[in-house]
Amino acid sequence: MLYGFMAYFDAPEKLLEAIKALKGAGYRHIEALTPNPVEGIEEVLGGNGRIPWVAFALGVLGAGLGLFLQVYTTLDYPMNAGGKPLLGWPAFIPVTFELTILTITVGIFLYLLYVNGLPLADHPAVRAKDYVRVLLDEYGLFVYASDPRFDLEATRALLQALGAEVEEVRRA
Amino acid sequence: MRRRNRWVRTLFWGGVLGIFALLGVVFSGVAVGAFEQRILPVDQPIPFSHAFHAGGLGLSCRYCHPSAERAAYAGLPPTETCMTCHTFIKPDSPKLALVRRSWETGEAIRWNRVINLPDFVYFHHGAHVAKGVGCAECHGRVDQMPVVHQPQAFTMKFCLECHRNPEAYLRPREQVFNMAYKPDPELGRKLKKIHAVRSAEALTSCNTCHR
Amino acid sequence: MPERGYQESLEKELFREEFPFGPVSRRGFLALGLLALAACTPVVRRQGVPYVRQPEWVVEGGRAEFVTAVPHAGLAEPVLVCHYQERPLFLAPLEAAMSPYPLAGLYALYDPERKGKSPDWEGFFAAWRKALEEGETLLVLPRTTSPRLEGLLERAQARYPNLRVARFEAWSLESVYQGAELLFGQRAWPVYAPEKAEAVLLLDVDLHEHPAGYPWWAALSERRIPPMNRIYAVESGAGLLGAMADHRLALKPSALEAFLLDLAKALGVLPGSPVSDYGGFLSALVEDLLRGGVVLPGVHLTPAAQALAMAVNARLGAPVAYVPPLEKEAATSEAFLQAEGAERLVWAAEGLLPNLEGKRFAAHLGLYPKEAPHSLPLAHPLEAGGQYRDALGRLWPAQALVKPLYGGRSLEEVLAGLLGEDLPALSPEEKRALAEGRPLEEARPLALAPKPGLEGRLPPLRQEAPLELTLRPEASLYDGCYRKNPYLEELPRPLSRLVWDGALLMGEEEAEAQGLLSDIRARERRADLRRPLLRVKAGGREALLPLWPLPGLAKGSLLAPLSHFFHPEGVVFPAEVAATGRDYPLVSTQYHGYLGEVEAVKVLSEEEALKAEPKEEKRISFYPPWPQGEHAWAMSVDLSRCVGCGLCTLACQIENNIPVVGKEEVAKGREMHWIRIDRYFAEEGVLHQPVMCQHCEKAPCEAVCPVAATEHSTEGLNLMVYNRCVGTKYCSANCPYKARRFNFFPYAEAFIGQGDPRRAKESPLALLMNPEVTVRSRGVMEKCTYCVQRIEGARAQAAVERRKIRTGEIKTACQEVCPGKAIHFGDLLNPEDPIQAHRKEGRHYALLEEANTWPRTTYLAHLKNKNPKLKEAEHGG
Amino acid sequence: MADRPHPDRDLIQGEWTEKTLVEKLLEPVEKPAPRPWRVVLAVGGALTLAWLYAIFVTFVKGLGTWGINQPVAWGLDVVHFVWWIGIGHAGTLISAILVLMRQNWRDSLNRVTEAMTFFAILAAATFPLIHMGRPQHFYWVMPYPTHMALWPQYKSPLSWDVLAIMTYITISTLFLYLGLIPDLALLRERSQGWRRKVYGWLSLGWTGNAVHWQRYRAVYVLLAGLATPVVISVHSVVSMDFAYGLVPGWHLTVFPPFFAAGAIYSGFAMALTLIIPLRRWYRLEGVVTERHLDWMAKVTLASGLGVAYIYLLEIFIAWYSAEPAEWAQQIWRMTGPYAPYYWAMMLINVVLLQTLWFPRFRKNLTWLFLFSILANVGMWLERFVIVVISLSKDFLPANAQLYFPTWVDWTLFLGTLGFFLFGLALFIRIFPPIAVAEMVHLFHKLRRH
Repeated sequence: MLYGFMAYFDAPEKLLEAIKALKGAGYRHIEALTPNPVEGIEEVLGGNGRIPWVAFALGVLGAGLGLFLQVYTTLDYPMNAGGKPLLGWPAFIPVTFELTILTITVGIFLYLLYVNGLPLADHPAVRAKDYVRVLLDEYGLFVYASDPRFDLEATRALLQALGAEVEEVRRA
Repeated sequence: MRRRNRWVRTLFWGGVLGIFALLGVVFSGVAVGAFEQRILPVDQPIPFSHAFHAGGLGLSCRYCHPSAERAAYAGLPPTETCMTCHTFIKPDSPKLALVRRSWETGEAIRWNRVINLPDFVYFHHGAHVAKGVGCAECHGRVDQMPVVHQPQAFTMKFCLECHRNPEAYLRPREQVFNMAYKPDPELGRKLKKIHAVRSAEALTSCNTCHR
Repeated sequence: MPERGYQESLEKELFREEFPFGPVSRRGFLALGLLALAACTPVVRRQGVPYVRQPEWVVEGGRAEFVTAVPHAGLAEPVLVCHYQERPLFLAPLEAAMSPYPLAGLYALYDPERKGKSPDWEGFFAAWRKALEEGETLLVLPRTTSPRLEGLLERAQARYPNLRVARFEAWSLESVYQGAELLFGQRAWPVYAPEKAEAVLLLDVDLHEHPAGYPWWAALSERRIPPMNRIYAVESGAGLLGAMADHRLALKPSALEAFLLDLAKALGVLPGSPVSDYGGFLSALVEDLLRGGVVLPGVHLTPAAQALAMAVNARLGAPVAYVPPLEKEAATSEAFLQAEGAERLVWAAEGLLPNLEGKRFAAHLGLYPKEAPHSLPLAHPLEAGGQYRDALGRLWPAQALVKPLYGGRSLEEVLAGLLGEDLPALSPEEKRALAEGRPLEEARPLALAPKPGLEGRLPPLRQEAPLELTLRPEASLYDGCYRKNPYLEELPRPLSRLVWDGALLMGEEEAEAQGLLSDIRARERRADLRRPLLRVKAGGREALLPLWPLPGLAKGSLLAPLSHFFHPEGVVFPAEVAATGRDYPLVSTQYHGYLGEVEAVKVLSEEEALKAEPKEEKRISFYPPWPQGEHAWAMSVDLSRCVGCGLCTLACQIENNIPVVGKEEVAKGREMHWIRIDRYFAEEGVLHQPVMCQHCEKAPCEAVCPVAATEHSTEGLNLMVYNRCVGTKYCSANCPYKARRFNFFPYAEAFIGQGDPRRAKESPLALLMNPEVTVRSRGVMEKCTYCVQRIEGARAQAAVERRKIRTGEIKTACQEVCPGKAIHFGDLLNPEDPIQAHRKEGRHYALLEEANTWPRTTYLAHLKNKNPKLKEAEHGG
Repeated sequence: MADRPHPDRDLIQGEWTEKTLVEKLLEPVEKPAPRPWRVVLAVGGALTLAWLYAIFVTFVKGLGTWGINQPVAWGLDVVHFVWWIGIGHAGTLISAILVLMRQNWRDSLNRVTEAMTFFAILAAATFPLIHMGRPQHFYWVMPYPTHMALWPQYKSPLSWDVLAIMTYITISTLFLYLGLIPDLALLRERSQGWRRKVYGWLSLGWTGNAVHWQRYRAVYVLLAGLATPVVISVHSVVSMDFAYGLVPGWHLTVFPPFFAAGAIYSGFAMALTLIIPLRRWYRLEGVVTERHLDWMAKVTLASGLGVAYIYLLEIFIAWYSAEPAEWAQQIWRMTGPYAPYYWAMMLINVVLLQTLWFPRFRKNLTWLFLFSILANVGMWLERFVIVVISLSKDFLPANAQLYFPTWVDWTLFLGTLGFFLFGLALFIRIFPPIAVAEMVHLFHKLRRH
């Protein structure tokens, strides 16, 4: 059974062109696979997943957590330590800061996995014989067979026209 | 392929959530004292029933634990105390054999302690009685216990409950040994002044119980 | 008293340890960790063992106090014994002062090492009687001051004509009696009242060397605050009393007696005029003495010197009374030679055992068992009654406060046993005396007048020699009889601050001359503990002693502790010293003895003290004050009344279950004493300063504890919660006074288990532990708590009695025993409390005020009352 | 820009294609290991065992087995704690700060330095735990509800430490891991059998999806941005353990920057110590060029100068403050029994440091390697001076007491060193010591023009 086409481009620019073209041609189920981030991919494929805002929210949460922790624990069993005031706020800065960072770090990492739909056990593109190339130096574009516009000849032609080296990926 | 992906994700995220859930459970468990040990009835060499003596006969606690009012230790009754009655009452009950033997041989009776505070905790019965804290507050309805057990774990938290707001637990001094008495906070507030109970800060400072 | 073995009482919850599991053992450690992780409160099953018949005297709660007299070197020390559930736990002086020995003796009471093979008394008596039939048998007793014992002896000698009696004491009072005989023609014992004197001359005498030494300081210290007396000291040694003197003259033993002769001449007691004026010292001294002074001579001076001193006192009309000799027959060190010579011997004296080889009959009676054909246990003073005279000639009754733990008997019981009699119980008079805390009979002063023509009768004084050695009792081990007492072994010795060892003390000048000083100083610098081991020859005997150079000793004057070098023929000899090329590690608790810039100990003159304005302690803080509780506990230490004897350290140690850690640990700087006495050599002389936790209101230690194990109470106590401590040691690092102590090892368990922590629970020494104080285990910090257990005890008592805590009701352990009354604990919120006055004094100051820690323990400056006519430099104090 | 060669062109020297470059970079993982690696692993392993034994002894016998005493309650344990934490910093800095500064030369260094950070922190974190008197209660410093109703005391720098170090471990671990993911995917594709499975799991099924890349990049930069202040904060907090205290020689407001500078200094030194031999053994001269080392040497110099400056400042302040205790402390350091330590420190961190001004020394790898080791010795001495010498003599003359480390103290140190090397050795055997993806990316950047 056929998963789709894996198209290999030798330059990011070509990849972008191809994506634009396919989009223009009304393809939906396509996926770009690259060895490293490619500038300008959001414009064509979109979605950086609101990372900064999530991070900010986490930060607020963490800071709140830190402050609450210290204020609550101090007031829960008030004790005179060295004659310092009970809520000596300057002493609370380090912990608040650290907890903020800690929350963001852990949170954002999990969030990254979440929005990227990781972890994955398997992926059609990975089944491609030359898949490893897109992890090194080439820029891959995977067109799913499930795409309504998908057509063995037409699609292959289109991709090759865009300067790609095309490979059929099917279940072994 | 889909199934495997779903399975992997479930496993992964399940694991992540599981960790947080576990922490949550453990902590809340600790918070509500789920892991604290209450002490179940302890069997004694002599089947002495507090329910009968204190509850039934209505003997005062002080009859057998005389120093509860004055000293740190409430005190255990010497064999003598038992014999004052039991020379005449049930003089030859088999259950009392051990008591009689102790009386004749002069060899002490070895009771099993029900309540053992950790060694770094200091409790003064006299002081608590003087301030109007009833026996029942800690020991529970001993007058209803055929075999004595410890109604709640004596954790630091338990002591603090009272030391943080004594009002709710004070009673008139004459009611201290009354097992049935229910303290009322209104009166408690007055009693706090009358009995000169110290402020919560003082009562919760470490040296109150630890030396 | 009802029979009760220690194991049983152990099972009552008397032994308080940090972990309910007992000392953490190798395996216990993991178990603990896991249990702790499971966050559950562990439960231990203990038993409750009530009495069968409760004795009427058993006080509810088990606390009681009894008066008794504990003998030290045969002389009574009247004490108040704190008793808890039949266990003596603490001693306090009944009167002004006591020596450390009875207090430390509590260790011996429980010490399992006293336990020999079970004593067969009847067998011993039979053997003894047999020996007495066979021939002359020598019984050597320690100093005996009990009329009842003397009575028994007479009866015994009447029954057994072969019974010869000798009395042995390494530190004898004989020459005092002889001195009196020389002057008055009658043996007598002088009883001084130094508090009455304007000027005092200390003639080579120290606290522990004279039976009345500690009471003397109690008396003298009364006048170390304005209006002050003036103390002169002429010493061949370096003693604590001498260190307190306003003017001090260091001389060799012979030169010292020559000085006394000059003094006598200057005062016209003897014809002729002084050879020297000692750089103005003598004339200044004479002038002051004439204003109403007294001379306090050491007991080891020659009879001639004693006579001279008494004559001088008579001339001065000094406050001295003479009473009959304390002992019927003076105990001497020569008795040791008789014992060695005797064919049949019963040795019942303290000190080292004479050679028992080839004796027909040899028996040893002592607190601790020894290698001997017959070795039988004597009872600990607290285990047996008796009668003893004190240094003032009064007779005190003693009562048994606990059943003999190891089957020991008192000397009286032994003699009664020999006679087959049994001793009478406490007589009504004795009972009354004990109840009222007064002596059985007062001293009977003798009316004595000096017989003229002393110069004619005067035997020769001590001869001069290049090196003169004095064998003196050690401040801690005395003549060696306390060697088995770890408390005393680890109690830092005066001035040298040495522990666990006796050393040959030598002036720095002399050490220089011997060419040893520079090397020693170099080793000090790199904290190398090894000191040269010297062979000391004196009077035909020799000993190997490590050298410890000490400032303030006269050139040519050597000091050796009697506990390490005993000589039956006396205590002062011309000596030779030879290097052995070997070294020996000496451990001291303080190496750096010079103050330099730091003004830790303030010293003022009397006038300055009177003039000085009470100055407000500088207190800077940005923070609002914390709410004040109903008390504000505080302590003041009067450095002018502190002689540096270390009784506070010892009392604190016993009251607060502070373990002894041993020489190696002290060498590493890990001693556990909560009160350490800092000793400084300054140009004003030697200065002492007890330093314990200062209970700072702005405590640097509290702020840095991550687990809130040390906090501040509303009443100003700096609390240390052992059971919360995780042992980061940050508090100790941050304490400017370094008053905190850390349990690097399971010290307490090791101490109680005599080396083996796992044996702690079975050891009878557990009974010595104060049940009111947690026994700290490994890995926790500890420090002075102001005896918080006493505060809380008093508070509870007050609550029970429906009253407030009375003024002065709470006394800390150190305060109770301090002979100079230098330590005062009180409540700053209580207007009647004497501490208020201390706070208002001009010489009041806080230690390290610049650290801005607001200590609650503060000091009163040390006072000197120099004679304006004397420049210290001229005679080198 | 095709006309002009890329300024960083020489960051990758020699003739490479992606293929050969990747082969080269994956050599440590895929080819049999060179002998030095085996030696390091063996030595490291052995020392690690010794370390475990020393810890066992400490737990069973007690802290008494160490040299600490009164007043020196903190000894080598704290010295080593600070030392290791300091070393950790270079990794985070190289990877994080240089990312923010878009420095291309970081790409060939960040992986191994991050790994170094990871193991350094692990080593460091053990000391606070075992230096407790009752380590079985270590969790009491954590805020959790308990039947004692007690909480940590948040005015204590130690309780700040706990969270600072936890955060630091977490962020540097995640940072390291995040960077690894693409390489893990690559390794997954290049390996067979169980290896493939393991790498597959570790790579979390990374496919190189372009959109994922975008988010990945965003998070990576974000973490870099967070890691930078954390690095500074961690060592500031550590420095506050001392600055918060009263002890003469500790009570200085300048400590946070002082410690931060020291950390960077020692960190870069340690990085050099590791990279110079690695480069030789794995023939990585092509990708870890003289220029890289030169950069690191310069950073070392810069941070080192900061440290040196504060040494002199300390002396000045002690004199200027006219606080007798502070001044006495300085004198004690310079002339006391520990003076050799002090002067050795001065010699290395002040005098020898200056050699790095001169290219002749800086570019001489033998000297650079030697100096990098010396610098770490110097920083060890600095911590010894601060912790031990300050404590050994404070306000009261009577308190003074010397401190002598025992074999346990030393074994604990050598042990952590061993563990550190052991861990690193294993790491570079399992994961590429140089970030492959980033290098290839850089390679493209440089060659495309």
